[in-house]
Amino acid sequence: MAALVLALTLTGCSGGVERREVVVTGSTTLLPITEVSGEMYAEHNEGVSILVSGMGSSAGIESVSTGSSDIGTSSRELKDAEFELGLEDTPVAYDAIAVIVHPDNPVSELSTMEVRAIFSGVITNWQEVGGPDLPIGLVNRDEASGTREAFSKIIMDDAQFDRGAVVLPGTGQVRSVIADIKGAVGYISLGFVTDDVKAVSIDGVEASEESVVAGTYPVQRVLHFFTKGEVSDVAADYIEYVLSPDVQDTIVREAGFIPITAKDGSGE
Amino acid sequence: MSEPLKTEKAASSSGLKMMSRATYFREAALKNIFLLCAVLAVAAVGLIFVFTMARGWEVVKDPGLAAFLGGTEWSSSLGRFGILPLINGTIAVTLGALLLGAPLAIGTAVFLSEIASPRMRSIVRPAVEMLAGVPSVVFGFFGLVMIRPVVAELTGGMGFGTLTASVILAVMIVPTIATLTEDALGSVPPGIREASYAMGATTWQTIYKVLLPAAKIGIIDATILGMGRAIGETMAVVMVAGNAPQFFKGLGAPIATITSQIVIDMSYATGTHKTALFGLAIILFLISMGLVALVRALSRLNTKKA
Amino acid sequence: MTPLSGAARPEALEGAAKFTVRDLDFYYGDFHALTGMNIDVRENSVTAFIGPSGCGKSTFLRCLNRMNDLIPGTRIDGTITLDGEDIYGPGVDPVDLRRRVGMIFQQPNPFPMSIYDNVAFGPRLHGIKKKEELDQIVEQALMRANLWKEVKDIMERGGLTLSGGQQQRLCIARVLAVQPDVLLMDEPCSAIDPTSVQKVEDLMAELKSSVTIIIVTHNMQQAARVSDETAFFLQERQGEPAELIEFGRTAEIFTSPHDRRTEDYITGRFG
Amino acid sequence: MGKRWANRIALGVLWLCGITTVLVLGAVILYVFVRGIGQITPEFILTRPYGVNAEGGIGPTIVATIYVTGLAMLITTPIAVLAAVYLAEYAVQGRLVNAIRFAADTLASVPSIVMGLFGFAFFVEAMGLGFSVLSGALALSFLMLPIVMRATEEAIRAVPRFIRWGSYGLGASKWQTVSRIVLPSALPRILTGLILAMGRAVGETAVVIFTMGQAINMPFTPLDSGRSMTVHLYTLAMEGINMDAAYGTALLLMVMILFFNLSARWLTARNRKVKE
Repeated sequence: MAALVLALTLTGCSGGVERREVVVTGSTTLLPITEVSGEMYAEHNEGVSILVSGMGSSAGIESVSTGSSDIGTSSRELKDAEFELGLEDTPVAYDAIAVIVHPDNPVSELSTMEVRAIFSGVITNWQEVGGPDLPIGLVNRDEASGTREAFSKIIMDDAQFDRGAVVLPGTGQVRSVIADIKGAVGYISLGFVTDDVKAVSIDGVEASEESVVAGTYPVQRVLHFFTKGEVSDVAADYIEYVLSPDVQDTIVREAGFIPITAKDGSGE
Repeated sequence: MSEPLKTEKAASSSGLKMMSRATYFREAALKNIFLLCAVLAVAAVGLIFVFTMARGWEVVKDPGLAAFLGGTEWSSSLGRFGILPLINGTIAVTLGALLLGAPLAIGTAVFLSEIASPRMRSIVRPAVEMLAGVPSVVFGFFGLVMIRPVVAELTGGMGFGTLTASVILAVMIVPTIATLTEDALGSVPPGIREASYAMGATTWQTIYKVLLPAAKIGIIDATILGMGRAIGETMAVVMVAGNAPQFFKGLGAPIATITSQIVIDMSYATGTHKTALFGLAIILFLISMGLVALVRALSRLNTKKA
Repeated sequence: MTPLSGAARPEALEGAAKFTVRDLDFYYGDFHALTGMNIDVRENSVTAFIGPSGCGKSTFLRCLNRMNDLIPGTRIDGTITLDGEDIYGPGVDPVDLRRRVGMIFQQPNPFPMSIYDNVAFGPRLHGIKKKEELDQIVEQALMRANLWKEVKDIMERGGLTLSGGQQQRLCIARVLAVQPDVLLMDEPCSAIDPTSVQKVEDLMAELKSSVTIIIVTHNMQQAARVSDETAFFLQERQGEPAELIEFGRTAEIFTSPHDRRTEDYITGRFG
Repeated sequence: MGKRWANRIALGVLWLCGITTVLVLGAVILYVFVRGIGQITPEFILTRPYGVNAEGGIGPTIVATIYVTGLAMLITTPIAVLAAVYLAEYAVQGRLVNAIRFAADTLASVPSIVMGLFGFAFFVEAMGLGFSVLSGALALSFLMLPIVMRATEEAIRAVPRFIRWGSYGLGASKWQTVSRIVLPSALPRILTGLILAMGRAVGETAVVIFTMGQAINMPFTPLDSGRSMTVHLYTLAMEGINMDAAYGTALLLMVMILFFNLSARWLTARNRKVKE
């Protein structure tokens, strides 16, 4: 019943190959890639529309598995339960998560353990990590965020986030609040780090594209496209387009992600 | 002595027409169509209740009524859906809004009804009305970019939290309370005012000792409805409250309300989590219905007394 | 021939009875407003209802075209016949009744539309659509209401732009346009200026050759001036139903009333 | 002496209240105006957002907003007006009327987020309309119903009784009286109510976000999804990615709301003049 209802909710439920519509649902992290590449793809291919919505990775995985969407985008790996859905994985980019602080904050290096202690509320003053006597202002993402999920998995391990952290549902907000407030700390995708904030090194490794591709930067993840079963021609063509240099070297880079093709490139 | 006279008249008019069946049916049908439309309003409320209920009642099974209503932790990753921190947040934010907003609104209403010159009134009243029309996202946006940094300075925190949310909500409930209070003051018979002035009372004494007591129930109604608005307000709160489902820790500390938690969670909730969100909606629905019932009971009391 | 009960025993008069009211009692919910009304209203005459405020004159008047039907919870006992037919009989269409028994109210109540549309409203309601026909009806009605000269060049102006007295005559024209047999006038002159009162009174004298007129008035001089017959209503005690005390030729009521209470009222002992 | 001073101070405070209210509105409008006016170009209004930072215009969100509001209006108006006609002209005080009024009051005070969740559960999922303009419009119509109903009922009640009597006295039937005299007389006030309800719908976020969806899309059929201006503003502000566009969107929203408000005021003023 629920599945039927869900299937009715979106247009992409008929499964025919003639469709000129690709429904892409999922992680907000991937929106910069999917929205822009979708627009460009539609521009090049008359009559095709790529319908993109960002509802979180979980929703993306759920909707591609119920057939509501052609492509589910996710900024996290599949959970155990989701492996049974029989989804096909196409990695499209790297995303590294930077821990950011106010530019004037003298602290510029933290260990994974320190970051964990800060975000779980054990360390509450910068003094405790070698900074000034300044209370730490925690900025967290909402639980729908794939970034939070990744950060939680990579950094937090079993520790719980401090419940008193400010929860903001958008990367830009996190960045602008931290740019504004001296004692604040938060995390955003490396691609969104600007000069307004400072990304600290983690475990001695600078948060940079090189360290990500090299695999040394600890807080990183892979962004995925998930599909299920037979994919319509348009959708398959669109995925191919996303993996092409046209997208990887322009859109993905402009969005601050690291192209999935960068690794092979650096190997050559 | 007169007697009823023969009806020799018939030439000029052909007697009374029976109501034609067509007319009768048309009028009756129309009446029933109107009734149907009116009943739709009832049906709408019923439908809302039934559907939120249908989606949310299972909170009594999982996480269980006690864990839902009595739980002190709201965390979807841990599968804990206790609403006490959210209720606590809603109360904190609403109280703050009432403390700031109600005096301002009632003062504005008194100003409009008793003091302002027609010219002043023609400026203030439209302002109040337009304030009511400003979309809540715009208020939220304004709070985010203007009020939050100020509060951050004041409290030394990040500016997301109870105080910022209260300030924004206070502004948002001003029109509701002010308009209804002005109505209440307007329905105080003018004779009472004149009598008070005639006895040598100052304007303020007349307002304080005569008008406000006379309009008391109306003002309470207004405040209750303003409170309802504050409890139900969503977008503006999400944008400035900080959305941390924790118990009140100070004016500058982030907090989450019932409504803000729904918005934050709705985009990704599944299973029990989603059920719990609909459970929150049921609670909001019951609160607003309870407040309406309270206001109606109060006004009935008022008419009885009068 | 039913013998009359109650106080109202009109003298035998010439002419056919337009309205015949027998043993009428009227209730607003639990409140018994009128009791034991018996009256014959003669065709092509002017009948005046007088009495102190709140004595049920207007309520009674509104029984005659079933306007009281519009107030929920009202109830009526007894019979009222118009040309011998029971107007409260089963299946009688109050809408058609009201077309035949027109009504003028205390407050002039032109509709918020042009003068022409005000007068044409009734005929249009009853299915007349042709422009020439409507023009003719409107002109005639306005002429009969002595308003034609004043408004013939401003027919498209709003009815509400006229003076109070003109508005009242417009309302009369509006009623005349549906060619009623009877005209009920509920204190038609109490809200207009004295010059206009004169015009409306003259109008009544002209109209009565073709229309039966019943007028409720507070003004005894007016009743004496315009009416052929007069009925005196009185509610003797608060909370009790009002009664029809006396009904007869106007000249007689005003010069030699049979009832003490009528005399008291006319000589000014009641409000 | 003390009495005079108390009076002066108290009146001063009341003045302050009145002025504060105006200033708050002024501050909101001015701030949004100053920061947003630079954004408003034909391109901003007409084109669609593109790119990582949602640059470009907000065209589709304007279309979606107007579309969903207009559709909601079409759904609400007949029902609300006829319901008000029933309450004002036909209803006899009693339990049913009491229930209807209680329901209307409750409907008016149901938080919009509840309306949003309900709309999602009922229109989007159970009725299978999906995230669409139609779902959004239906959910919005629930929100507007009590507003329009109340405005219409008050408008109808404000039509003087004696004007009705005039019509009945001419042998008009109830429906003829209502349709030819009462409703036309009440029309300006009904329109005012409708306009204010539309303003409310345009500014609504929590309802449409869960019923019309959030994807930026130019809707054509009522079954297409779309993102309203309010949702766009919310997203921009919360994502913090393109604050300039956020200011521009906020300004356009305010302009639309002000337009609705001012036209309602104008209508009321004009109506008053005609009556005098």
